[in-house]
Amino acid sequence: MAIKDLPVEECYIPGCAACPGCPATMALRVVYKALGRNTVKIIPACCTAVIESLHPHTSFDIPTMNIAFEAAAAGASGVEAGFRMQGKTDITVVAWAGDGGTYDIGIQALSGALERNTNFIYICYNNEIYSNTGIQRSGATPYGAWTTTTVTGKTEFRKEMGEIIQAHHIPYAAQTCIAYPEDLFKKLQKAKSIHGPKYVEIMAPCPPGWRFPMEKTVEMGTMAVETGAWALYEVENDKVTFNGRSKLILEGKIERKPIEDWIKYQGRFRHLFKPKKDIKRIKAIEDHIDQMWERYRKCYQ
Amino acid sequence: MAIKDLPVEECYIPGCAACPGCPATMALRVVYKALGRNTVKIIPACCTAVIESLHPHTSFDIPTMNIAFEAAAAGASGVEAGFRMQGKTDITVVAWAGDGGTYDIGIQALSGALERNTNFIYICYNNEIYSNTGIQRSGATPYGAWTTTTVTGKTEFRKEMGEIIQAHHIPYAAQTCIAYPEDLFKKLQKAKSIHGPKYVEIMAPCPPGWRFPMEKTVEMGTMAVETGAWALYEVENDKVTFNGRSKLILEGKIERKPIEDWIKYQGRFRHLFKPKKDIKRIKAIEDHIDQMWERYRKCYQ
Amino acid sequence: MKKYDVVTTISYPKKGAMGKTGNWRVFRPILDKKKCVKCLRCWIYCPEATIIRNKDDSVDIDYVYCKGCGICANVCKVKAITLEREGKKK
Amino acid sequence: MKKYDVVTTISYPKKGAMGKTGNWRVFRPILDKKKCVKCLRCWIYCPEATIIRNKDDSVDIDYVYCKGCGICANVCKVKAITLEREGKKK
Amino acid sequence: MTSADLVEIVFHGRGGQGAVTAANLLVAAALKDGNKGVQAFPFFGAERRGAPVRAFARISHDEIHLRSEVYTPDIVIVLDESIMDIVDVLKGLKKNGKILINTRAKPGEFDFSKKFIVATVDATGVALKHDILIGGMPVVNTPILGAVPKILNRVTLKSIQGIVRSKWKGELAEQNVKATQNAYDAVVVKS
Amino acid sequence: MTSADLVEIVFHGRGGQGAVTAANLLVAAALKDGNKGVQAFPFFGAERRGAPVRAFARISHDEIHLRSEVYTPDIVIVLDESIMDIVDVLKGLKKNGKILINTRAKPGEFDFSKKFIVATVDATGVALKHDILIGGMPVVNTPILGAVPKILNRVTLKSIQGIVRSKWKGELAEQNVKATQNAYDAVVVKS
Amino acid sequence: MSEVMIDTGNYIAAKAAVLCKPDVVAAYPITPQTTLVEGIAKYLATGEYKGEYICVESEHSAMAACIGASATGVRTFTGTSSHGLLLMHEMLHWASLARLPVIMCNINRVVGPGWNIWADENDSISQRDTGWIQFYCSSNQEIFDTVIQSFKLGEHEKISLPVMISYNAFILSHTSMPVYLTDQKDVDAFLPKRKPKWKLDPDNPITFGNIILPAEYEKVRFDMQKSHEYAKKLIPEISKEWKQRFGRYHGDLLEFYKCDGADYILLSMGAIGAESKVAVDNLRKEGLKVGLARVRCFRPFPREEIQKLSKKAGLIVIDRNISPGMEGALFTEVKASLYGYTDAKVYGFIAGLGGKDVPFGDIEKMCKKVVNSKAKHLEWFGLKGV
Amino acid sequence: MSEVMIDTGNYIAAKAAVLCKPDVVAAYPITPQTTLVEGIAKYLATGEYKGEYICVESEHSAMAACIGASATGVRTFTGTSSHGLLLMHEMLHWASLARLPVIMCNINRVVGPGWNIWADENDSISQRDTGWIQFYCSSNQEIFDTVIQSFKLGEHEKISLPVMISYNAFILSHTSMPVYLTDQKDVDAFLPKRKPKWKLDPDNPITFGNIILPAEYEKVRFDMQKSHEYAKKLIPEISKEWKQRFGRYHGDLLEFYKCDGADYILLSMGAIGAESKVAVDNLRKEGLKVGLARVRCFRPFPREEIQKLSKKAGLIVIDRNISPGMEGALFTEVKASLYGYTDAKVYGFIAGLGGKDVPFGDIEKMCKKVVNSKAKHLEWFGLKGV
Ligand SMILES: Cc1ncc(C[n+]2csc(CCOP(=O)(O)OP(=O)(O)O)c2C)c(N)n1
Ligand SMILES: Cc1ncc(C[n+]2csc(CCOP(=O)(O)OP(=O)(O)O)c2C)c(N)n1
Ligand code: SF4
Ligand code: SF4
Ligand code: SF4
Ligand code: SF4
Ligand code: SF4
Ligand code: SF4
Ligand SMILES: [Mg+2]
Ligand SMILES: [Mg+2]
Repeated sequence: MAIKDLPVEECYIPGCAACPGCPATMALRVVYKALGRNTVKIIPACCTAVIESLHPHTSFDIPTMNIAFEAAAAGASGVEAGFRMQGKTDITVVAWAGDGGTYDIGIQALSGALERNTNFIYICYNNEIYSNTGIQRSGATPYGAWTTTTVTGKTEFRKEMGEIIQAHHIPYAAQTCIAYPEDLFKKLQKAKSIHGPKYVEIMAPCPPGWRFPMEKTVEMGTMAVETGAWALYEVENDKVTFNGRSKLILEGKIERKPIEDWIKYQGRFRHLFKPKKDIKRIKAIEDHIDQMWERYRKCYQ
Repeated sequence: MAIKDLPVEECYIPGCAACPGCPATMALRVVYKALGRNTVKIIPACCTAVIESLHPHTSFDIPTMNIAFEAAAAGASGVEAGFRMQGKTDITVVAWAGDGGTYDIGIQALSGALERNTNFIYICYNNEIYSNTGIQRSGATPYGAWTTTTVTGKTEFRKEMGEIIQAHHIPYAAQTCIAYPEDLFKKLQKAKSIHGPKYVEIMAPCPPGWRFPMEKTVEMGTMAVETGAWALYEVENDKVTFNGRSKLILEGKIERKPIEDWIKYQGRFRHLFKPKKDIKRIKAIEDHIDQMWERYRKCYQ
Repeated sequence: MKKYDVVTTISYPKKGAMGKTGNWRVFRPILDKKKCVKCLRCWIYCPEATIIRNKDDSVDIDYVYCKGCGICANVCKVKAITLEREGKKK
Repeated sequence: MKKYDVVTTISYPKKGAMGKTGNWRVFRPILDKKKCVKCLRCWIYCPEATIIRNKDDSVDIDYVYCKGCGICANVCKVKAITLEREGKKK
Repeated sequence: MTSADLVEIVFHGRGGQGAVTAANLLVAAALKDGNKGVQAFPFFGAERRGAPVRAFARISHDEIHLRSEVYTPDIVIVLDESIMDIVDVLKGLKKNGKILINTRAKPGEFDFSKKFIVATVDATGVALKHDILIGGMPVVNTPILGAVPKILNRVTLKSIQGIVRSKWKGELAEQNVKATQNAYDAVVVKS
Repeated sequence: MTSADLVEIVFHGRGGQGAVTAANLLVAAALKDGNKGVQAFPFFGAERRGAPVRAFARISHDEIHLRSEVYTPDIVIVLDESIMDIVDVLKGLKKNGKILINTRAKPGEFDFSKKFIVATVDATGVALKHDILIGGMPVVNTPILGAVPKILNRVTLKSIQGIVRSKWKGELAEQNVKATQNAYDAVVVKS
Repeated sequence: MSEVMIDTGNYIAAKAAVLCKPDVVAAYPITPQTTLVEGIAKYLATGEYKGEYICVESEHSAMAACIGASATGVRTFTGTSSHGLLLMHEMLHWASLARLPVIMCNINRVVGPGWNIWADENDSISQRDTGWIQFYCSSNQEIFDTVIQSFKLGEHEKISLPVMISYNAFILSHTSMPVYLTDQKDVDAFLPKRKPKWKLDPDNPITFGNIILPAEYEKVRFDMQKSHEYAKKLIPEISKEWKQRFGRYHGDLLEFYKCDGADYILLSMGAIGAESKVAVDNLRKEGLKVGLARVRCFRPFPREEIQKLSKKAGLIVIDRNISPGMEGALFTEVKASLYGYTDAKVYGFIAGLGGKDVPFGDIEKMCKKVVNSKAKHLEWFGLKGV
Repeated sequence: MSEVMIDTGNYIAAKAAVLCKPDVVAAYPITPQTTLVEGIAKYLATGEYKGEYICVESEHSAMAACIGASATGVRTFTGTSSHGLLLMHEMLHWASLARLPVIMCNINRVVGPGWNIWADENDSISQRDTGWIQFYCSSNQEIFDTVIQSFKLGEHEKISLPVMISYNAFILSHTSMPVYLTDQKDVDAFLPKRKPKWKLDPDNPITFGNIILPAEYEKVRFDMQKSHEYAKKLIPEISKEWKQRFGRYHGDLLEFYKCDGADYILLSMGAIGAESKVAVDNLRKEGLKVGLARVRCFRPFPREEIQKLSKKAGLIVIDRNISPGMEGALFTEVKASLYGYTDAKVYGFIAGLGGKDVPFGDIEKMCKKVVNSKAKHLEWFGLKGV
């Protein structure tokens, strides 16, 4: 699949409230292309609740319901049941949430919806922070990163949401990244074609949140994958397949790039380089990624 | 370690409100023996909140705080911090919750506490139902089991909490069972000796909930392990070790017993045997356990 | 035990917090000391802590609180404990 | 589009729901059609959907809403898009 | 002070014996018998197997507005005589009140038979005879209901049996029906 | 109708230009200069890079009880002149009100200079000159404050510079201080 | 005549709900609501209930799922109690501001800690500011009738608001009483199909609930208030229609009992409201002119009806709740309603907190205290040992 | 003289909290509270705050963690707003019934949907039945002083209750104003070490919060009420002590402004309470005898103080909240307090819902409507297009 093959039709309408260079709208465009108009979206509090723009207008051209921060997946269970009871089983029900709404405050509703087999797609766009509220730590924030609530760098490692999701043994789960629109598109199309709960997580580098220039969103995504900080893979009924670069890394066909290559371009890691390079913490990050790949190799190869 | 080696001292006081044959009190006695008096316990709504008996009396001889159903782990984070700020770092902080309070309504607080590295032991006694409210389905209820909310048998498989916990990469996690008090004792002692978040889950067959005679609690636990429906293992810093019978099963040294041997003694599965044997559903249960062991073998051997 | 001077739900440890739960018993476990091999299985599995472990690892039953679940009888491998229907009068 | 008769927060799709966001622009992407190889990278990556994909896969820029993030210029491998500081008057 | 025709009943039993079911069946029968106002309710708490439990019933010709507990019953029904050692079953029983006990003893053997009208029936024996068992234990709550019409003319045995038939099916129902008849025939009332 | 000595100011800029910081620094300086009552606050909404933003300041000799928005400013400060094409910066400006604009143009070039007192200063140029840049972009919010004392005698350049020094450290502070001085010297006021 | 069913309040509520054919029920168990949910589960197993029953993992999610389902235009129902209701708090606001007519039974139970499963109305009274319509029932028949009526009310085009039907823990939820049922076809005839005011619909891609500016939000609140005001008219209409169709009637916003010529009128709710009838009977027999106005509907608050009452008699208010730092909520709102309108005497009692039984004898004593001019402005009745 | 700090309400609150040396802070971010939490995080990074800051995963857990920490006997603090507060609802009840003096700032923000981050007091007013003491501040100085005072109040042995300090979104939370600080040593001297009424302690193995029977639970409620009543005495004492020590004073339960000889007294809260002073100044200049009694403390409700006021003047109440189906909560409770006590005229206005600005001119108009006898009993002020 090439970029050219992606549909022209847009359900995202220009002129919204997103920051320039926003990864969320970048992803949303592709998501809408993959899912089509017969889709209903539930979104909890997150940047997207601002992005959609002010009442009485909206920048989204598919029906969208905002719901409380912790309630996206539960709301989706209700929406799905509501449509099903009306015989409208062709509508794709999507919950679209940030990492905060997924890893932290929304994990319970999500875990519940997966367990009770709700037929929906849960999409997490992961910018590794609470960006809507002005950059606080989330469960997805990586070790060492500055946020307004981790002023000297986060002291814990991020949750491995991918593994947590896999432990739920749902029919389809995938990790992708805004820098790979074809990958994103394919994964969502596949998710759409499968019955039951699906989970897709999109790595979404956020310029103001990570402190990089707004034109670099795509590069930051590419580097996340190339350094191995983020892996592209999909899981169908417990069968794991790595994709693209990540597959090559898994198979040892290419080396993953050093993590420094990525984090040094992000203001949120500045304190690891200035005034003095914090070798210990950088190594801790590197080691942690190594361990992750070791696990991947052990179970998924 | 033999039974004789377990301490005589009791922090559980006879004359409480538990049903005769209760697995929770059976486990609690051993837990208290393992942790000793310098322990503080937080319990959410669950049978234990009844077991402890009526105000102004209590059947527990260690300080115990009841907290809302979904809040055990969060409460524990607070308790731990409170003691630490007073320099009382020798107190073991324990959250003790049922499977409902762990798999379902409490999973968010739990996941959060694990991510933020709270130094505590979270113990889940898993009787596979909401027993305190009169036997409703929980995320831990196995496929096919009757409860008052799954009148014809549950249609979903239970959450694999053990795997979800492992995905959190905490320093120590373990599964044990009331039928193996030495195993339980050892695991809790080990948990106590490790800093950071620890998780221990105890299989706890419940006579009224599972509909078996009250003298059979221990046998039901043994059979859970021998049929492989439940595995005894521990995970230290991502290293998994299987214990006892489960180790032998993992290593293929013994066959796990057919699941029928266990479920046919439980009234909650009666509809799978009467009026006609429901071979399909029994096989589904059997297959599911097979898959689980396959996964275990793949990653943990 | 210090009593706190505050009107909220503070409770203090007490034996028989729910009363003499031995009253709930329908079956009564009877121990035959002669058969007992002091394996302590009944002691560790009793959900009520009503099997008393003596210094010499012999056991006794606390009938005031024993709820009569029968687990002790069931786990005893030498059948040193048997169950008897409770009589009209204790 | 049907309008619902209810006083709650119902909103309807609109181009420029936040106004003419082209006004936010500090830098202006300038497309050199001659250099363009129609790879459509700028189109798919533009976070604003303000790269217009024409029938022939050539592209145009919708300056009314383009926020000037510069991503299109950055992802164009043939440098067919360049950024210019916005002038005093548009 | 409430409606003069109101009858208030307290059931005593053990967790697992079905005192609440007994109260429910009784008032359902009473309704059939033209008592327009009926109520049945448990004492509100966690019921544990073997532990003493209580249930309540009210029967009246008019709609019952009462929502409070029964403090001064007209009738006490004891499903398990051993409960009498640990619970004061006579508490609040009205002067000239009646007490029906599942026992092999005769009314006169109870010293309170001087103060109250005592009725006795061996409901356990009846249950065993009709093979009404759950988990090997005799079920006494339906049999004992059969004795009630003898001390309370507001409910007929027929209605009780009708309710039993609507609650259970086939063989089981008939066994229970027979048991009620048996208990009805066997009850000894002494005033 | 409020206290006569109250001065109300509106700042216009773009997200990322630091209009709120400017308002905060200004009132901190005003406080130093003996204005006991001061206030600074943003227009309350999500600030996006490049999008028009507003901030407000109030300066008074007495405690300020006002909590409402500024509707009729005495002074308007425009950090980015291009904003004037899309926002009506003169909205509510009092008769004889003042407007300070970051521009290379002279006051007379603005047609509203007939109605209002217009002051202009090339704060962007000043910033570039003193190398006050963030991410390659000139920072204009501190420089332009240097021009304020010329149109508002309630705040002194000295206090503004003092506040700048307490907010930043070392080299950066000095560059900023110099920039304020520069702007102060360069501003052109026409009434 | 219609069929009589004798069962507990919870099973009756389940029966009523199922007759209304909700498309989606999402609920989470909590004592003493469990048997209500179990009732629905049973009807599902027997096929009598044909909708979807979503077993959620918390009450917060139960309400979220109901909101999601309701937003697709279908009929929804749920039930909870006490801590479950408290955990829903955020979503209660959500449902009402979204104007979604979720219908919910709440079994009034004490709020912990300590744990206490008995009757007390603090749980639902604490929700008085969430925008929900609130009924309090005093018999199983009223539960049955009110559940069905509530669907008509909440889904009415001029209302479009969620409705909470509260009844006391155990005293009603677990007490069997005879109830006259309404046939399915009669319920169908009484209850129009829901016509949603808005819905999620790919053919009409609206966005619900995005950012709304102050002036517009204010209108949302005002419209909500207008609907509450309208409900005060509609509730009596629905009660009347119900009475005409089925012959049963429990009052409108208030239920009056022996109020004619009363010197004092008792205002009470829930189970105490029923028990009060016994007290009134007894007091009347003793020659004391006391009547009862049982408060069926607490939201919208029956201001005008209470004003009317106060023209005739003094008022005695019993609250099974307390707003700490103030007083009983009914007492407060009654007085607020009357202020500047009458100078009728109004006395308040707090009774039955924590599930303490409030038998008719106690109610009589309260009334007598008032009648004999021995009552204080506000009193905690029967409090011992403090 | 003490140091002046010029900063936003949130940073001022953080500063005050840190001066009180809470051992544990557990909080979750929400606009517009975030800068408060960030303030604490910064003080933690600089070492000025030496306690533990628990980054929880939700507000429900934030309050649960504060409860857990407080139960070990230490001092705790948190902050939230709007939906965060609503999500805490269950745990708010928990903290108060457990008698744990958790101190919390709440930044009053509109409740959604739709999303709206501006000022409106429905969030905290909806918590009026949870047992918390509630303050409403109208300046950054008052925030600073009230946070410190609240620790003394909540932890007082006769109180032992949690305290909520509310202030308006943005209007205070994000507005910089000069504030006189109190030195650390002075705060230390003012604020005694917490002496917990009960605590988790291996040497004293109590169980907290198990099942409690009705009669005992009723006592728990009564004692709570007694403490609220006592707080009405203690709050003025603490204010007085504060004034004596530091010379600053914002009123007791109410703050009076130009009430002498007033024909009408305005009752308002929060930011409107400050803006009202400007309105009163202006009205007085015009010769209208209007004063202001700003409600600082809503729980316990200042019943007696308002009764006293009503003897002198008619009352004009402005509510930035509404209890749908009733009216503004302040209006209700004022009238309830006065019922049977006076026949003073009382008028209500609802204004500023959804964060709509309420400038002094509007307040003047409301007052003039009353003075000129053109006011209705209750009016939504300035509502357009409905
Ligand atoms: C109960 C509740 N708590 C807190 C908030 C405030 N809040 C809104 S969005 C948000 C952060 C969202 O983070 P994430 O889910 O990662 O989405 P992002 O903003 O990064 O897009 C927070 C904390 C809220 N709306 N509701
Ligand atoms: C918010 C809330 N919802 C529901 C309940 C009711 N409730 C109390 S305990 C319980 C079930 C507990 O199940 P589990 O955690 O498995 O413990 P068990 O009863 O089996 O011991 C439920 C549903 C509650 N107390 N709080
Ligand atoms: S903060 Fe990040 S995710 Fe949010 S709108 Fe801006 S760029 Fe997008
Ligand atoms: S229901 Fe089960 S877990 Fe609960 S007290 Fe009884 S035996 Fe124990
Ligand atoms: S019967 Fe049960 S309770 Fe009694 S001693 Fe044996 S095991 Fe313990
Ligand atoms: S289990 Fe049997 S042998 Fe072992 S100690 Fe008990 S009674 Fe003795
Ligand atoms: S500058 Fe940014 S918004 Fe404008 S067209 Fe290019 S990518 Fe799109
Ligand atoms: S990225 Fe460059 S080459 Fe590709 S379509 Fe855009 S302008 Fe043309
Ligand atoms: Mg995020
Ligand atoms: Mg359980």
